[in-house]
Amino acid sequence: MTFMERLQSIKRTTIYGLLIVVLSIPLLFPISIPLQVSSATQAAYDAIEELPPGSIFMLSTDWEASTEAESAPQTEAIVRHVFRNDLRLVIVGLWPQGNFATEQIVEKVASEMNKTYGIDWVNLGYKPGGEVVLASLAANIREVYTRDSKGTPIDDLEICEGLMSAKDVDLVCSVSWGDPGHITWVKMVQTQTQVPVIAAVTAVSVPGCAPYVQSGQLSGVIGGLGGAAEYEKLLGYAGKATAGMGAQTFGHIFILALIILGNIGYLSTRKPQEV
Amino acid sequence: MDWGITVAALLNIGLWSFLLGDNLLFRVVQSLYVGAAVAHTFVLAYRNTLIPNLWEPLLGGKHILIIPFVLGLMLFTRVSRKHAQISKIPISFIVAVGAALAIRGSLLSDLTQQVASAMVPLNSVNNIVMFIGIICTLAYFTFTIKPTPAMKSVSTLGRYFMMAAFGAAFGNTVMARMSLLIGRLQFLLGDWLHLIK
Amino acid sequence: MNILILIVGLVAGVPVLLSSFAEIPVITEVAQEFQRWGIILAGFSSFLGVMNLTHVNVSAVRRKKKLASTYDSFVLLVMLWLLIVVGVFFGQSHPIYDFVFQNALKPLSASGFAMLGFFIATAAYRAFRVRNVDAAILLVCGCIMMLANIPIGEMIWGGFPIVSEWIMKTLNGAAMKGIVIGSGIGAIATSVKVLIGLERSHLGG
Amino acid sequence: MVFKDGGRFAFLLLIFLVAVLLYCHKKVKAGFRPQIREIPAFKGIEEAVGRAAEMGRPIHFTPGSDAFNAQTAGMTLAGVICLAHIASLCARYDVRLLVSNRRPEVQPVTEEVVKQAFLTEGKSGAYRPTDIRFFSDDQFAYASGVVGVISGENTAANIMLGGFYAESLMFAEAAATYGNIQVAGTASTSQIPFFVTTCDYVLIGEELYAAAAILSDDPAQVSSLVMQDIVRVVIICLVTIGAVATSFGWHGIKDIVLKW
Repeated sequence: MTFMERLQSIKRTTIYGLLIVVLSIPLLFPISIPLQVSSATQAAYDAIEELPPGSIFMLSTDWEASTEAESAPQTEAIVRHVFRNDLRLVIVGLWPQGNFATEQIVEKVASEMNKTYGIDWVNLGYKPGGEVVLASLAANIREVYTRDSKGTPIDDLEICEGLMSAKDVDLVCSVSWGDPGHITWVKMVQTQTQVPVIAAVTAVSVPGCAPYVQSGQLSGVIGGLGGAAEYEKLLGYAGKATAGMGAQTFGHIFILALIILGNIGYLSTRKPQEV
Repeated sequence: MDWGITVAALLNIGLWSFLLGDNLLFRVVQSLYVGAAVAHTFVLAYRNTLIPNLWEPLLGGKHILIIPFVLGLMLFTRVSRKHAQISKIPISFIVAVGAALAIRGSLLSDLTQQVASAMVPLNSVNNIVMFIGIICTLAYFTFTIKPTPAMKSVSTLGRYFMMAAFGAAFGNTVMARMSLLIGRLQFLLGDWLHLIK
Repeated sequence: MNILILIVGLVAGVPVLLSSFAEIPVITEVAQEFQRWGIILAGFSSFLGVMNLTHVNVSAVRRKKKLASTYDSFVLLVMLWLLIVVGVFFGQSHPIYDFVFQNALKPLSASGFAMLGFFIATAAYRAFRVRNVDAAILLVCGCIMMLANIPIGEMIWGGFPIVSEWIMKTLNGAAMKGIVIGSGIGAIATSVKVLIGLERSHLGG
Repeated sequence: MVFKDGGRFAFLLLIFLVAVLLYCHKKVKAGFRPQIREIPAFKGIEEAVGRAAEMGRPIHFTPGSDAFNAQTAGMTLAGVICLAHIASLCARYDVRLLVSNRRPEVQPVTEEVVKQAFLTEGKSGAYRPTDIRFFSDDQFAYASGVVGVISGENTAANIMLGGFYAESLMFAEAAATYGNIQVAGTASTSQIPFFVTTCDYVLIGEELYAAAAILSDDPAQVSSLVMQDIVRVVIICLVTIGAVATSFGWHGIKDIVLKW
């Protein structure tokens, strides 16, 4: 078998083995992929950056386990930014699994950055009902939430002082996988109270956000794993998203290389009469 | 050490060992998986369907449920050589409901919605290309009309449109599949072996 | 017998079909009830499934043809019946059931899904060769999409995201619409034949 | 009768379809035979059975992931109808046929189809109930079960006709590893690309339903193909007129289709 013929018939097991190696390297030794920060991600970052310390930042956990690969790194990056700028973090949610997972992420980041529950952050838990919940939340938060997710009355929590309705919130971010999610926040809260809303969505939902960004109803969008990686770059650290994007890029280049090699082999051994 | 993670990681490796070819480890893991999954399917059917939707309402006085109960029992006649014919009755029921649902889905979502959305205004190059693509693809599937040369080139164009669509869909899926694989590698290297900081 | 089977089919199918177009309370209710019965019958079938799997593997253990297949059939049977007994009598929150669900079923599902990452690589390698016009179109569109999805792609050529969006929206959108409309016609034709008894091969002719 | 939005149009379309079908049926019964376009995948099924017979190895078939209690039941139905034909071929040429199922309610249907086919061919002794297997509702348990059958039973061909999801690529690549001839057919638009790139013969979308018609051996089935073509021409005209109308800002036709 000539070299060119061999290029056409690389063994499956070789490809599998190489793929594991190619994907593992950027995971084990995070490489920062030259990323271009998109204007939508930059806008979301700026919206948080411009808030004075002590502002109330509401994070809505509107996702489920199946989009964890995208939603979790987004959440972590946003939470790090919020804590770095000494904002008050209030967590609510329209879906159950995302809220549970978010609490675990925030606990980890909070202990790293010395933030205290009840003073710097609080989880009010998830409420089923989508639009209805947000409509009453826009009018009176204490009608929807009387206790946090651990059962403590919110009147006993220092962080909730002065938090009566959505108007007291300075910025909302919906980490969303669909409906109810970021669009529900725009319709029920942003249009009713003028509180700015940013969204962190899965890559599939990015095109759907365009009309809301154009109309100014969404002040910024973090899209998919790529958006999370861009956000990590803005914050100056390399987390799961950066590592994941590195592996993603390596994986794609590997497959493209395989295709090119296969075609070089094919074209150079093709008999002339076949043309 | 969390035993759950180790078990999950070992099962993961066992399943992936198929990539090296059929082997005993893969067969054992696959058998475990199928056994557990079939049991889970059955337990869900028993606890979440048969008990609350059949047994409890039946005892509660909803006597009409006798019919699906009997139909269900009829399925078991297939075990007997003599009465196997009877099991065709519930099968006919299952298939007929399926056929009716298929007509509903195809008519209301596939046909009317798609036909309406295919009526694009022919006011831009994109829309004209799209319109041509839809018509050519539809024409490609013709079965019984004698092909004229013009028809042949229309259906060839339709095939090219489909190939472009398939290539694009394939390329677009690579990212999603890679994400899943990366997620599993992060689990193996990070959560299990603690090699990722 | 055959007439009875046809009648059962019509009685089951027609209300479900009618309820798709019109809102007549009685018909809608009957249709919903029939759909619930369909789910109940699926529940009974899952018991048939358990019997089938047990039968297949008991006979494999008995035959002892290959040592390997004896092992895995035995493993399967133990797992199957252990979990059924625990699940039916003690519920899904029993520690054994929960352990298997959390540490075997859930992660194996993720691992199985992730194997597609390997297979998509070999499939791309095998299939994307410029053998003819069809394959070339496939290859070009596939590669454009892949490049558009990674940051490097945009650095090589800023047009990738724009071209990929155009391919996805216009070319892919058009072809998929054509395919869906065609499949719709086919599905209706097949289903109508089944309902009115022109197609009987699913009942054995 | 209170029609839902768009219900009138859909209902009329269905009536039209059924009327055309019955008319064509009458014509075909009276001796009308159109020329049917050759679809390579039809031959592919026979080739697959033939090769399995030569090699003395079994064939694997699966009707896919869709249940009967869903709107996608049509694909499963088509798959099962094709299975009837494949089972007859297998019985005739003494080829062992292995069937794998994901949905519990499809299991008894496939059992019945294969059993009847073997019976009709006078080979009821060769029918083995243990060859029709159920691998649970879990997507990847079913997938790993299928992969286990293909690798463990040393199949010569792998035929997949029905509705599929992500597992399609796993089946196709695993069977390719073991050198199987592969025939696939589905109308799930998300999976056709994977079948087209990895299988020897593919029935795309509507061709799956056409295969169900042609393979079921009944000359009357031809009528359904003629009907499909007539409806296709009508739809092409409708779309063209609608597109021209919307270009001039008139949305009447679109509204009739969607809302009447």
